[in-house]
Amino acid sequence: MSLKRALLTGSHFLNGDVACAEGAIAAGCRFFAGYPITPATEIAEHLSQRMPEFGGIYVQMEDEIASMAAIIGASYAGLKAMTATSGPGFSLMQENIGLAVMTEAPCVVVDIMRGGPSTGQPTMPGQQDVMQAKWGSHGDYGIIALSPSSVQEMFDLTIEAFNLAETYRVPTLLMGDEIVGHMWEKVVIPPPEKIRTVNRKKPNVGPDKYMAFRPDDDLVPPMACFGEGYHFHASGLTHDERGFPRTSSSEAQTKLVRRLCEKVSRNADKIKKVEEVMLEDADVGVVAYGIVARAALSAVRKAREKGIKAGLLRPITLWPFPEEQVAEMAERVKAIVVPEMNCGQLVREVERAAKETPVAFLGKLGEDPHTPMEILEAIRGNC
Amino acid sequence: MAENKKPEAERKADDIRIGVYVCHCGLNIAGSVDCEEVAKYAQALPYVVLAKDNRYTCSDQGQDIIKNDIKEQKLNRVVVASCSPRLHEPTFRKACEEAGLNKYLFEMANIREQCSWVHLYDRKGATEQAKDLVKMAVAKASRLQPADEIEVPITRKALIIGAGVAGIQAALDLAETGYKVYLVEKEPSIGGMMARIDKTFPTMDCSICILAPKMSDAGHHPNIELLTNSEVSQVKGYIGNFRVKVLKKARYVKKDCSACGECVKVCPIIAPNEFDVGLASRHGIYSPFAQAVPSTYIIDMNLCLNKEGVIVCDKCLKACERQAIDFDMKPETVDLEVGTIIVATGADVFDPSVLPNYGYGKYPNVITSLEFERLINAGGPSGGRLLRPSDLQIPKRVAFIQCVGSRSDRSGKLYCSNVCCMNTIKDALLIKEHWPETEIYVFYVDIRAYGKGFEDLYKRARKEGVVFIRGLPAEIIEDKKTHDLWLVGENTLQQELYKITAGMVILSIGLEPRKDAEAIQRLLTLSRTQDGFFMEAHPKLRPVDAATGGIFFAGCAEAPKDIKDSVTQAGAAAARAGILMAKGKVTVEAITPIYSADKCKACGLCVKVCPYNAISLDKDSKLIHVVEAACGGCGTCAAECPFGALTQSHFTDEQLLAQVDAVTELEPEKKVVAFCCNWCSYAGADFAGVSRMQYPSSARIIRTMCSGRVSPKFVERAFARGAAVVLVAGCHLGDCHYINANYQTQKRVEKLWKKMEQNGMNRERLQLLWASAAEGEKFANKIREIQSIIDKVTPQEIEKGKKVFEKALEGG
Amino acid sequence: MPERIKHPPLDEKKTEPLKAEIYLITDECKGCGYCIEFCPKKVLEESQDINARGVHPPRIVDESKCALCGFCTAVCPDFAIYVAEKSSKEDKKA
Amino acid sequence: MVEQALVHPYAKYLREPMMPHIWCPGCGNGIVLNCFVHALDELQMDLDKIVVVSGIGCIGRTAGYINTDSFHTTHGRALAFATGVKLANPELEVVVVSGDGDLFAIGGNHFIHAARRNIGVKVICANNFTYGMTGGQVGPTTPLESITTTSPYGNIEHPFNLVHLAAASGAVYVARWTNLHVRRLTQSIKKLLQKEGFGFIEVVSACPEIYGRYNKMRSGLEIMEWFKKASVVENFSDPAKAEITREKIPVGEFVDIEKFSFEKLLHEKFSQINERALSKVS
Repeated sequence: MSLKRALLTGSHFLNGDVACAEGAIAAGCRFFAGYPITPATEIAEHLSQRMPEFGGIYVQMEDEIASMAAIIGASYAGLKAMTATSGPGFSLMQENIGLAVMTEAPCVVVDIMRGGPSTGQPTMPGQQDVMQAKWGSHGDYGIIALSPSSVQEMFDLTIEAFNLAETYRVPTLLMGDEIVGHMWEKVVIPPPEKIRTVNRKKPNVGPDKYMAFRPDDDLVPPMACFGEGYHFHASGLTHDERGFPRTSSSEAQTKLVRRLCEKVSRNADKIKKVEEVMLEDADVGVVAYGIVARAALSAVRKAREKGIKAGLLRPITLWPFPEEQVAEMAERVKAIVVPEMNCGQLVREVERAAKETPVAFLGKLGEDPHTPMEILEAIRGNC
Repeated sequence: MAENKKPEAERKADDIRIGVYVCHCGLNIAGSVDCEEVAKYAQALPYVVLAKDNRYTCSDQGQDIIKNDIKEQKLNRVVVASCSPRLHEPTFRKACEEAGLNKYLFEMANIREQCSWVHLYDRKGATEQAKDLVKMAVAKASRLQPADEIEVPITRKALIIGAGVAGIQAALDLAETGYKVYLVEKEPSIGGMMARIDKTFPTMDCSICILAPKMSDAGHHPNIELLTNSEVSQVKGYIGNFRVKVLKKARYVKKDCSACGECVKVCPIIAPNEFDVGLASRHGIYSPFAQAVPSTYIIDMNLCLNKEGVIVCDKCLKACERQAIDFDMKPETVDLEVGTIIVATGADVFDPSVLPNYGYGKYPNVITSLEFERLINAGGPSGGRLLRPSDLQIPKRVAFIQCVGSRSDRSGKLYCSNVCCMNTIKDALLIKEHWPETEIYVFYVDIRAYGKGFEDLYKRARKEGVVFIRGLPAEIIEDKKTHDLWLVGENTLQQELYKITAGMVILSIGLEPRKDAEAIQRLLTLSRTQDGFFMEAHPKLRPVDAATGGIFFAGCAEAPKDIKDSVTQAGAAAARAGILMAKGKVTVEAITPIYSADKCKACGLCVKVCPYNAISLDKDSKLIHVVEAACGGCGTCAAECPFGALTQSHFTDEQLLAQVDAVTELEPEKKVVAFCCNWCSYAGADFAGVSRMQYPSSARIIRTMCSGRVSPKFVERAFARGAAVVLVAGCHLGDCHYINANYQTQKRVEKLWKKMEQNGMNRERLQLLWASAAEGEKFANKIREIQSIIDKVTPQEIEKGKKVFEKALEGG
Repeated sequence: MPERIKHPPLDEKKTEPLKAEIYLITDECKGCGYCIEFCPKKVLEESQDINARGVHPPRIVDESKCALCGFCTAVCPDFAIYVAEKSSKEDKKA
Repeated sequence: MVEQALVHPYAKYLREPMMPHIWCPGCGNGIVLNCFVHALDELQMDLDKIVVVSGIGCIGRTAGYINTDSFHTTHGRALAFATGVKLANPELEVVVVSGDGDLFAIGGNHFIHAARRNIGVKVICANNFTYGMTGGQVGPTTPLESITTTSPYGNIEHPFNLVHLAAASGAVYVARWTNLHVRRLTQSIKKLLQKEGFGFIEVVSACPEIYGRYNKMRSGLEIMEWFKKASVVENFSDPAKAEITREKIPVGEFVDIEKFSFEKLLHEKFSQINERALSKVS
């Protein structure tokens, strides 16, 4: 199975879901488990065709709960694993996202967001799962979520998601939306040597010394896999560094849960990515992500044409939230505009970071995302 | 067939000419019955034109007399008063036929088994009873009708019970002739006693060496189906058409067993091996001996640690490569249909531990001749070395004691066991052969070396220096320290006491009937002699036939005999069975129903009670149809029919009522009218006679084929005519020779009891008895018990009975 | 059949059954009693002493009766008992 | 008679620091664990290649006790997780040891689909008729009229017949034994581990402290007595007729067939696709 046949180097005209799938392949994902759901189905369909070409596993499970469980299993068996879904399935996955967090299983979950709640609007875009991404599973934990706003990014960020997951042993979420998922655009797939892929840390001690959950300084424990002779145990129960259940020790609970959060927060600077456009002299800062960011960008340009000093801050990493960048921007701008395809989710994080700086929320639900004009209006109204 | 019976009145005296023959049977009958007087008495009975008594009516002269009389005296009915019809009815019927008289015009009075032998010390009573029995026979004879027999096919398959050398030989002979044979053996392997014996006399062949080839032939013969570890649990049907159930006990090892023995190595259970009489050990899973057939191993579930379906120990399971072990194996019942049965169940050996004076079981160095066979056998526990159990040394002096368990009332076995003398001589020579220095003493009563080559062997033994002393030791005393033995007794030739020491004493034990002989007897409704071995149909003329048709004997089941005789008899039994099956059909007695359509109300009761479904009701014609071939001949339909539309040929209402009337003509208040079924209770009564069990002479037995034939009106008639007691006797429920006909008997008797009670009669006067052919004692006791009832019955009660049942006097 | 069986078989010496050594890890025992109840040779019984878990562990009545079937080892839910052949005693330990 | 410092012959299969296990006196789970390691011992399998997966519940702790790679999943998901493991690395012998509630209530859907796919995962289910760890609630196998903390008036839900369910769902090996049948269970587990595809063994298991307490069988011995009285070995009889009742517990092997496993078919597909691709290239 040479990567050559796996990696389709060159320029392609693809839709976002397919680009995501190809990104996964490029990142070295060799296991996909999923369940059909609009608007993420194309990812599964494409991988069901592509994976077997180079010995990758595609399996359609009985539901999203099983899909999530299966990729954790595959991950522990040593493969890079991914699943893809949309809101309703994402809800079902929360249980085992928690398990992935607790057992520190590297894996990628793609959520192509649609209109909720419940079954909602399967074929319509949305950004309503952003908070669920952070808080969806019970208990405290750190997690990583990326937000692509183009088909090319669907490719690039999927690779990035795998690299982060493998680096930090954290389930990493790719929070696309229906438009990015279904939109067709040019995608450039680089040659292999141009693609950076990361693999999980392996233990540097023998089975006798190995402790499955003893972290290095980066708070990430090296990961042995099933069948390598380490005879280790992993559990959804609170456990000690050996992985053995410690169900009634507050010491173990504190130590473990703290680490699970700090593993992400302490490495946030290495994880976080934002795109900043014309912010240096901006009076009005727009914070937008996903497909909305593209309308926002043209709104900012139009504003400049009209002499309004506007700028854009696009969090590529939704979680951990790029707090410092927003705060630093807030000190310079007079006002912040936050357009989202929901009733106000990420705006809360922006407000927290913005301190006194006024934040205007521009929410939208249903078929179309914001038009540049709408956002421009908002910019005008806040300068 | 329609009944052409004429009312009494219409019969002209000269129509019916009866000849009566009273047999002395040497002194067997004449000893306690005044035969001349009985003959005189018979002479006076109606239709009797001549009555004679002679010593042996069954002898050829006896039969010739009958034949001549039939021709010259124009006899058209014959009555013989002698032994049981189960023994000689066929003989006399044949004689009649040869003289041109239809055999159904012959009748028998059983004045031996049921009279002379059971009243040995009551000549008067016996004689009176004999007269009655003759009168009854005559009464029936005067109403007999000629009949033709129909033929039924014979299943061309044989069942052989017991797979010792006799059973194996019989099986091979029949199989070679081309018949399918089922060979049933209750032990895990075939081979029987002979497999355990070291050498055979007089030829000194290695026993197993000559038997083993036969065993494996039997095991591989395409016509022989081995059923080992199995027992016959049920036999129904009749000659040519037996339906047999065989219980195959679970072996817990499947046929896949390659007899590699790996399982034995790991089995933690160790127990004495029965085959070696406990001289050697075996494991919980084992093969009884090297040459066993089938070689498939077996698990002794009594010893195995795995009980109640819980496998605690799986060592053998794991050791068995072929995975042949199956602890879930269940016993199964195999259904067979056979035409003939050969009983080759063999004999047990006498257990000398009941003789305290010989100390068997107490003194280690006192062993039995069977144990000796294992000891001297090269394949045995001591590798053929004559080791004495106490110190495993070879004794310098050995003593044999003869007739242990034989020819002695003390041990209860009066007969000679036939093989022990020669066996001891053989054993003595074997010892001399291996250890010439050994001194050998044989204590005997008589030395019986009657067979071919026997005397030479005896002489050789004497020449070799074996010392024969006449007179058995009175006692054996053990030297506590050396475990040597002192034999004390009287030399009856020199008339001097002896006290001889020996290192080892071998008790030459006799043979006795199998413990389960009675079970076999009941299953097959056989007879046994007083000593408990199975009784042949005729000791001289039919030595391998059983009284029950289609059943034959081979080997020690019939009497103790050596290997040669067993094999000979096996061949004979096979030949006899073969003859039957070669014919392919057998005539069934003309004892099927007689139907008079005019009386039939098509109520269908007969259809319900027929055990053979031989009767069907045709709704349209309102008539019934009888399939005679299917009819078993129990006659319960005749007993059931409320309208007298059915009766049984040769056991017609008229004939049976005539017998009742005959009994009750004189002093009925002193008699018991007993109805006995041919197969069990009548045979039981015969067995009581054979065993010389003494009981009162009040019984007057009327034989029916089945107790189910006993119609309530017979009983009522007896009471109506003043009988003191009526006895209805049949096979045990479930053992009925006619499947289930005797359940009808029970129903009918219970009805009668109710009627009696309702009318204030003492129900004790009607007795119901279930007695098998083996239960002579039970029968005798019943008669004794009944006697006490008779003694109590008051004239008023007799009158009462007469009144209650007076209706029964009509008809007949 | 005559009661020869009163005397031991001649090959008694040769066919001596294997000797067993029964090992009780008493403090692991939770006192379910399975080993006692299901021992086909009734080699064990409940002891009077109380172990670390506060239950009565089994005690050996007669080790010589043990047939080495090993059911106690197999049925013990707590890995608190095992048997071995006497000979191989040493290497079973420690 | 040596008393202390003894090492049980199976100790090497268990995680010393995790012993003693949490199970109650007389709990059948210990016997299931015992039989499982007994089978491993007899098969002399490469422990490096064994992965034990369990769900939630008393028996779910097994994963933590066996000294191989092991994973203790969320409630009911053991089979879904195991499917991922087996597909990702078919070399591994993946065994799911879990309970009736975990496998057939919350995990019921995963069970039937795993069986349908014939994924090469081996399932050993300890069926104790109740939810022991949560204090004895009614479950998918609780017999009718049984008393539990949530069926105080007697259970009115018809229980699953697990062997029938497994057979109907397509398992290639299906057996049922009780805690009393340790020998046959051990042999059965050996067979299970050597089968290709999805196999299932139900172990009717004693829960004296919880199920027994509420149903007049207060000690393990009493429950074992019930197993002894009621068990009937009916190998390869119709699993549909193998319902468990108070009077009768049909045990034995019910299914033993050959069928290509999911992973095998998948890898066959791979080679087909490869050949096609190669032929295109040349």
